[in-house]
Amino acid sequence: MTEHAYLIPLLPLFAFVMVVFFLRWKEPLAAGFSIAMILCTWVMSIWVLIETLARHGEPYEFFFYITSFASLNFEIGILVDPLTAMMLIVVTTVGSCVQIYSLGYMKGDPKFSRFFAYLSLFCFSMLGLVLANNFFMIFIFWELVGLTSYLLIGFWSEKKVAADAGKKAFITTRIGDLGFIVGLLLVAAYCGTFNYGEVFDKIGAGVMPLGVLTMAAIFLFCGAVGKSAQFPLHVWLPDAMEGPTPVSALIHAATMVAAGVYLVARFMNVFIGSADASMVVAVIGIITSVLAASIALVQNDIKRVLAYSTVSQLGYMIMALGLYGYDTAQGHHSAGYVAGTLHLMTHAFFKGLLFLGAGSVIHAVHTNDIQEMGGLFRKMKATSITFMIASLSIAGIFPLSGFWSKDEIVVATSHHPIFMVLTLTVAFMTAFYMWRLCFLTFFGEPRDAERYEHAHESPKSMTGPLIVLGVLSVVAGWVALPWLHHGFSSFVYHGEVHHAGPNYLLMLISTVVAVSGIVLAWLVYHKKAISADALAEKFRPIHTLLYNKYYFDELYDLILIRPILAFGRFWWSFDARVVDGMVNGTGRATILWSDLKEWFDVHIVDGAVNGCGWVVNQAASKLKYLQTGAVQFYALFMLLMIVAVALFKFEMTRVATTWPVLTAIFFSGVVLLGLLVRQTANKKKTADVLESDK
Amino acid sequence: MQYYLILAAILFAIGLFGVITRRNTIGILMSLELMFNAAIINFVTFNKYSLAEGLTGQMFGIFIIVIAAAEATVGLAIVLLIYRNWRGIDSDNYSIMKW
Amino acid sequence: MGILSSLIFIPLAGMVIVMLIPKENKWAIRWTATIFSGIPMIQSFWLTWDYFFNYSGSSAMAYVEGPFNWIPSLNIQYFLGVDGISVPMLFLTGLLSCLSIVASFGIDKRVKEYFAFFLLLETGMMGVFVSLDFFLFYVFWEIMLVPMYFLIGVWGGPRKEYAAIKFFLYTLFGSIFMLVAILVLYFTSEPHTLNMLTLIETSPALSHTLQMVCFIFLFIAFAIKVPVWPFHTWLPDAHTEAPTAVSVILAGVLLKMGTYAMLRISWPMFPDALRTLSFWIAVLGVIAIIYGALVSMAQKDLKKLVAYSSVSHMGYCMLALAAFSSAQAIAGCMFQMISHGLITGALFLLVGVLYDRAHTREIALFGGIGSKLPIYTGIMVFFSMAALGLPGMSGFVSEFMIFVGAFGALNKVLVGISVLGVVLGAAYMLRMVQNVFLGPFNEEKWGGLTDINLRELVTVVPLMVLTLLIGMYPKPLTSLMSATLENLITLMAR
Amino acid sequence: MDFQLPDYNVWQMLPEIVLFVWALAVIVFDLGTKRKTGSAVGYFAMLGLVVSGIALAIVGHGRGFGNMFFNDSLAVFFKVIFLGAAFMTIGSSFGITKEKIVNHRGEYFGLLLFSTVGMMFLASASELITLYIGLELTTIPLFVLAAFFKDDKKSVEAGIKYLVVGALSSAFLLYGLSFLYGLTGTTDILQMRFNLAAGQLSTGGDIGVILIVAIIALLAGVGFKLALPPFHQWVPDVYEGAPTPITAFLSVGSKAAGLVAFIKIFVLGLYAYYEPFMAPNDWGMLTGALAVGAMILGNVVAIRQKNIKRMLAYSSIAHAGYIMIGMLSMNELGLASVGFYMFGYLFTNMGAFALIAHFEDKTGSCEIKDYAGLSKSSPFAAMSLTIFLLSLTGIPPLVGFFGKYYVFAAAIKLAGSGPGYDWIYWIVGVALITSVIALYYYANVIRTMYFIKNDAPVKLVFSAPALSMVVIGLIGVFLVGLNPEPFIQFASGIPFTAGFILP
Repeated sequence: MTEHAYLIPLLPLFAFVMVVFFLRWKEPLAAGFSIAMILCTWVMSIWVLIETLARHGEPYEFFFYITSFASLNFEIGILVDPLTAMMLIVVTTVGSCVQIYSLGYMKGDPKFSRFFAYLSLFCFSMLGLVLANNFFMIFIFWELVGLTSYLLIGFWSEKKVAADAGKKAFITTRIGDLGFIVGLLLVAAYCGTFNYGEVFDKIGAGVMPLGVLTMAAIFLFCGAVGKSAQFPLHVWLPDAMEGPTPVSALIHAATMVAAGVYLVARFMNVFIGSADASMVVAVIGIITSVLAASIALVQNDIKRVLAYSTVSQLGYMIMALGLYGYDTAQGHHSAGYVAGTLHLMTHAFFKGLLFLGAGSVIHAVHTNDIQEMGGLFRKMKATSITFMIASLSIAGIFPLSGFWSKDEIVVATSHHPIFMVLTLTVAFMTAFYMWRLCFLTFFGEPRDAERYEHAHESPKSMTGPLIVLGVLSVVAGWVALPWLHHGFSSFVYHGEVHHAGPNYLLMLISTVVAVSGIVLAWLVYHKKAISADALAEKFRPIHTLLYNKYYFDELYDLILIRPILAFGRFWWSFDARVVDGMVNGTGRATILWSDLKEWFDVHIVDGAVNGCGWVVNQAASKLKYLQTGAVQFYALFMLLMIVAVALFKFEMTRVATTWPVLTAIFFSGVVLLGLLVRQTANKKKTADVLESDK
Repeated sequence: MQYYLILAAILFAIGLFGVITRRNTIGILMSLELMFNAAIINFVTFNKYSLAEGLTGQMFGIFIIVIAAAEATVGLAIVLLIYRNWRGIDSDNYSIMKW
Repeated sequence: MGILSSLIFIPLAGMVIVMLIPKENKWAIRWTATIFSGIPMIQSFWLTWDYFFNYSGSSAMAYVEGPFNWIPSLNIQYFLGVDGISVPMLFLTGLLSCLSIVASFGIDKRVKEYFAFFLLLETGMMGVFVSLDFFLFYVFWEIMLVPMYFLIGVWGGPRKEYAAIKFFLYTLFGSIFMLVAILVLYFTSEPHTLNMLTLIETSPALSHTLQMVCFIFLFIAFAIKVPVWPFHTWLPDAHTEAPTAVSVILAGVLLKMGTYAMLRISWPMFPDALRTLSFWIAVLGVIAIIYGALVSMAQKDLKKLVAYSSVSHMGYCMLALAAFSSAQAIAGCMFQMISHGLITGALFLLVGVLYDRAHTREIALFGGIGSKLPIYTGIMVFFSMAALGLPGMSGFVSEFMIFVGAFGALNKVLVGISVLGVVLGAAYMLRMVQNVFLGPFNEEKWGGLTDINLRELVTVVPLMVLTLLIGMYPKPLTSLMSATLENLITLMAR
Repeated sequence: MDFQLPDYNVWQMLPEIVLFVWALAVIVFDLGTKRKTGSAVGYFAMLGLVVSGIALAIVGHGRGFGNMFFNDSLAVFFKVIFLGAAFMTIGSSFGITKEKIVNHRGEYFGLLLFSTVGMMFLASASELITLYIGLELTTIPLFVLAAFFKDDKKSVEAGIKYLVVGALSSAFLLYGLSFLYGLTGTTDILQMRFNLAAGQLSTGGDIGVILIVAIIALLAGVGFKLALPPFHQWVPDVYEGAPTPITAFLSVGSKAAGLVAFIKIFVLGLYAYYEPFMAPNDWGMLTGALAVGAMILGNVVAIRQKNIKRMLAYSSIAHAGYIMIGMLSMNELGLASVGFYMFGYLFTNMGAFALIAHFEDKTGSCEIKDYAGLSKSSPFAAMSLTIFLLSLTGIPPLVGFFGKYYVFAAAIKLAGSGPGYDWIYWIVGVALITSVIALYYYANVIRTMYFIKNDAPVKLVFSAPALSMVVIGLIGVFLVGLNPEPFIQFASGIPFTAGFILP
């Protein structure tokens, strides 16, 4: 089957094409076909996983070139290794669940078929990204997932916010992609190839100087920062929640945003070459994690809380991978790689579940605001239970999947105390805000009776996927049980297999932290032992800061978007006025010159004619003003010019050095004549008046 | 020889001055004749005093006289037209067309 | 008559025939024009096919006609031939001309003159791409200006006269520089010749100063056509005011003539000067990329936005041309030329479709028409994505090749800056898409809009297909050009 | 005094004699038919030109009256131009003779033929007297023709202005010629050149100031004919005032005559550049400066003209500048390019004027703004005028472009031939840039015809002669443009004309 892994992305593409061109008008058929295709890929993914396991993780690669240069050809191909196999499972599983879920969620939407088409397109892109065997191809699919994300966020494009969010997501991630491209170009320029294997070999052989390697790694990481919504490009993800909830679950929780993590994991060879770059990665990761978690504490929109939670968890993974890179570069063993990838998987399941659950809730109460919910447990059993399982899992409660992966992350920070402290803090906050969410949504008295009245459990097509994911949220982590020495860490690993023994102390600490978070939430929001309002009042500035998400959007608007737009407008006016102005100016100058001739004729010619009269008048003493016709001016002009030419000529032939002087004298003479003439013209007018008086 | 040449030059200059300053069109035509005459004097002088052989210069002079006469005739005819059109032959009449 | 001559003269014959048809018979005129641009289109397809299978292996000129003496006393010859860089251009010209003529069926004013001028224009364009004699090249280069002037001036928008004369003057200004260079080259070659192939062989032997002078002169001539910043100001005016089909040709083919001419003539002819100046050319390219994108962002008029995006896109071509030592960059330039032709051509067609219905192009006046015109919107979004360099479409392949090539060959910081264009491109394109197609819909204002019709669809679908084909599998095109490009690179490396 | 009878070879003068007699016959014919001839006299005159052309073909090359009369390639080429110009002038005059000159057709056509005869003599002259007489015979009928509308103030004014300035310039010319004669002691142009080269001068070998004075005076005289600034002032006024066909004739025939005079005196007589004796008196750079002045002034001032004749007047000043560039380049291309340029200019300008004359006949207007909407009412006329104007601009493949190309080629060849000629590049640069400016005003007319709406545009109905003149012009523009080779061959005989030996 592995040889036919290229079919995995192509089937959803096929679904997309079929739906767009043929099945669009038959909604059930469109959805059915799309789901059938994704289920096929799911089956195939499992098959591929089994085969990969059977090969003991031996990578399988197949590619061909799509250009014909002498060197540095672009290639298209697939690479199946354990990381890919794992990602395939994640993507197809969540993808299948979400598509089935959407059957119910999107029912009645006028763009129902199109939604499935887009979902299929997304699956194609994401699977292509995962299967890519080279930098060029991963970039292609990287951009394509960006596109589908854009399309899906702005799916309800009639809503301006949705359209805006889509644009914001696309552009923000593209800013990250800038770095990705540059990194890619650096790699290609030094290695002369795009193929992963060849590039990693060459880097291993040291073709890139350390500085360049660091740069390349950081640039490549920029791509991950954009796509995985890491600080400082995290701003788009919460806005992206304007898209339909299944989209949020699939793209903005489970798969696409995880692509950044996948990218770092995939390019780990680049990062281990440079400790500095890895450290940057780790620092960005932890900053993001703390930042997002703290914002999530106070948000009221159920999806936004989950979004910030996603950002925070992604930060975790990134940090783990960064630390792995750092430690490895320093020659230490580290659990970071395994931790990051494992958390990537488990997070996909439970966060997907959380989003779908949230979608179910929203579907029921038609609001996103948790302050208007409450007591829904009674009406929505299945949703509530699965949601709480997921919440437990994300909080890291034994023995749910989240516990194992989070534990691995904490282990990975063991050489870095600061990181460990912050990690645990985040774990605490995570437990707190997740359970704040649970308590506010499902327990207590309904705060909005009307909404509560209309609430109802979602249809089977929605709860089914919830249950599947619920199960996975519980068991997915078990592949990494520390007592299973040939579990996850001996399948997905980087470099050499390294098994860390179970660290019971850390497990204990993290469990305590998680439980205390839950307890605090219980105290505040269920038991009401501590008033949330009073707390908010007490830490008003911090609360405001957090509530407004550290004012990142405002800041970017102020320092980036406005200046760029203004800059654009400035250059536009520059273009219209200066650049074009110069062109038109030249034209206008020519015309002006033409007008000057007219002026010359009016003032000088007429004047000169009169001026002649004046000259003669002086010479022949007190004759009447003589007025000659224009034709005589022509003669005069000729004469003057002949004189000028003669001067020019004489001087050219004789005293080559003084002719400019003489020319100057001549021309000043002409000017003087002109001046005289103007005077005379006035005199002439008075004379005419006198004459007519007589 | 110089004297002849200088005479011619003076004639030429007078003619030129006349062309430029005369108000009367007939005067202009007469001044033009003066300039032609200056040229004729030059030719004849050169024929006599320079390397020239034969009578080419003299012949040239005669031709010029004929042509100048023709020119003057045409000129006077046009002056008549001017008179008909403007009831006057001042040169400042006819400047309808300019710039 | 060989195939290349027939490419030139069939449209010309079409023009004559169109002029003989009585002007009341509009349909006959339209279909005659279609047929006479359709034949060259099919010929150009066949030519591409045949070249690919039979000639693409070598860099030698194929289908050579001549050299026949045209004006022997000045050594001017009628000499035609094509190689890997002209064949794709012919393909593009044939295709876009025919599509534009089909797209012009809506023209109802002075139909006869319109199509006559259009066919003359096609003659000129074909001629430019097949000429191997410098003088002949110049003749075709100039011939094109006249119909273009009329097409903009008679059938254009509100400021058509200004745009038309500006275009005419500007390009004529450029071509006089070419004329000087032609003459200088003619008299410095021994024996005197205007044969480009010979000149390419001999001219690197010229003195450095002379090379620089000729190079700069030719560069000005070609740069105005491209247009390279800061010679670009004719472009937004001309593109905006021209009727739809003419904008298509302007963007799709005319701009390419500049870059084509650089690649065909001045680049291989003066490698010495090229080396000296390549950095500055790259700087101009980068400025154009960023500047064009920024200015696009400030546009309120849909067509002007597309026009300025052309400035930005052609900037990539210049960047690629500056990186003359890299096969990827030069191929990227060719790809960019083709894909810009397809994409921007299509965008202009689509803007025209909208304008025909709404009679305005003001971005701010639209909004949410996506739900009213779903097919149109789909296609427009498709091409917007293509224009902002979305993978899987030709624009991406070309930009990526350019980046890869230029990054290896040029100053890395400079190329790094140029990558910014990718984001800016996304920004203005998405802004446009959002403001026009997404958001709330104004039913009472735009309720009467109808979706794209079949004829209009026929004009854009081929472009879509090609955009995708090239984007997904560029290999046929690279192999078609590779031998020629390698030869070019060796020539430029002299 | 040895008076040697030269070997007459009257046969060589056959074309001129035929034409002269024919001119008389035209006048008599008109008188004899009591001036009720209609267009017949015009056709008769055209026939005369054709006959003269045939005679020219029969006669071929040769010489007569000793060395006074040459039928060399130069002469033959320009005679063809003169005949062609006269032919097209007459062809486009029918409208005018029908409308305005009802009673003096005979004189009108006769004078035109006389003027043509003068030009032809000029072309063949190889001696100062013949040259001068030819020049005057050319000009004097033109004075009359310019003032031919006796009751039209503009026309009369044009006549007197032309006359005064023309006579003045010929006075200068004469004055200059007299010095030349005095210096070299001969009127034979070739002898003169030989004397100059050999230093057989009245002043005893020293060229001195005299030559400079002579050159300047001569330049004034010939520059007038060529409308080269600063001797151009008469041009716009006369062009505007004169009957349109006469304007056309002035712009082509008279200019060509000026060119011939220039070639005879300066190129053949005062051979610059290659002869060491001319070194300090080289007129090249001076003429170059004048050419630059012509191109700049002509093209720039033309922009703002509202009258199309006046605009073309300034454009013809500019074209004089372009032609002078060819004249400056004294290589085998130079004179040939001048001839070729003039040949192309003949078709282009005569065609354009034929249309303008026709338009004027119908509307009585020469204002550019009245051409609005012409493309709708008379597409053929508009298209033809467009083609002529584009040819004047120099757009390939029309003949105007090849003319310019040829001229520039000659100049660049000279410029590249030695370090002393770098300034030629600048002149070519000016020429090129001004030719872009030129586009602007030509395009203005095109714009008016095509882009500007006019509710009641004039519908031009062509008469057969007017139409055929336009068609001849068009054919010339395209034929010579697309297949210039035979004409270039024809023109490239000019440099090999008698006495002009290439280095």
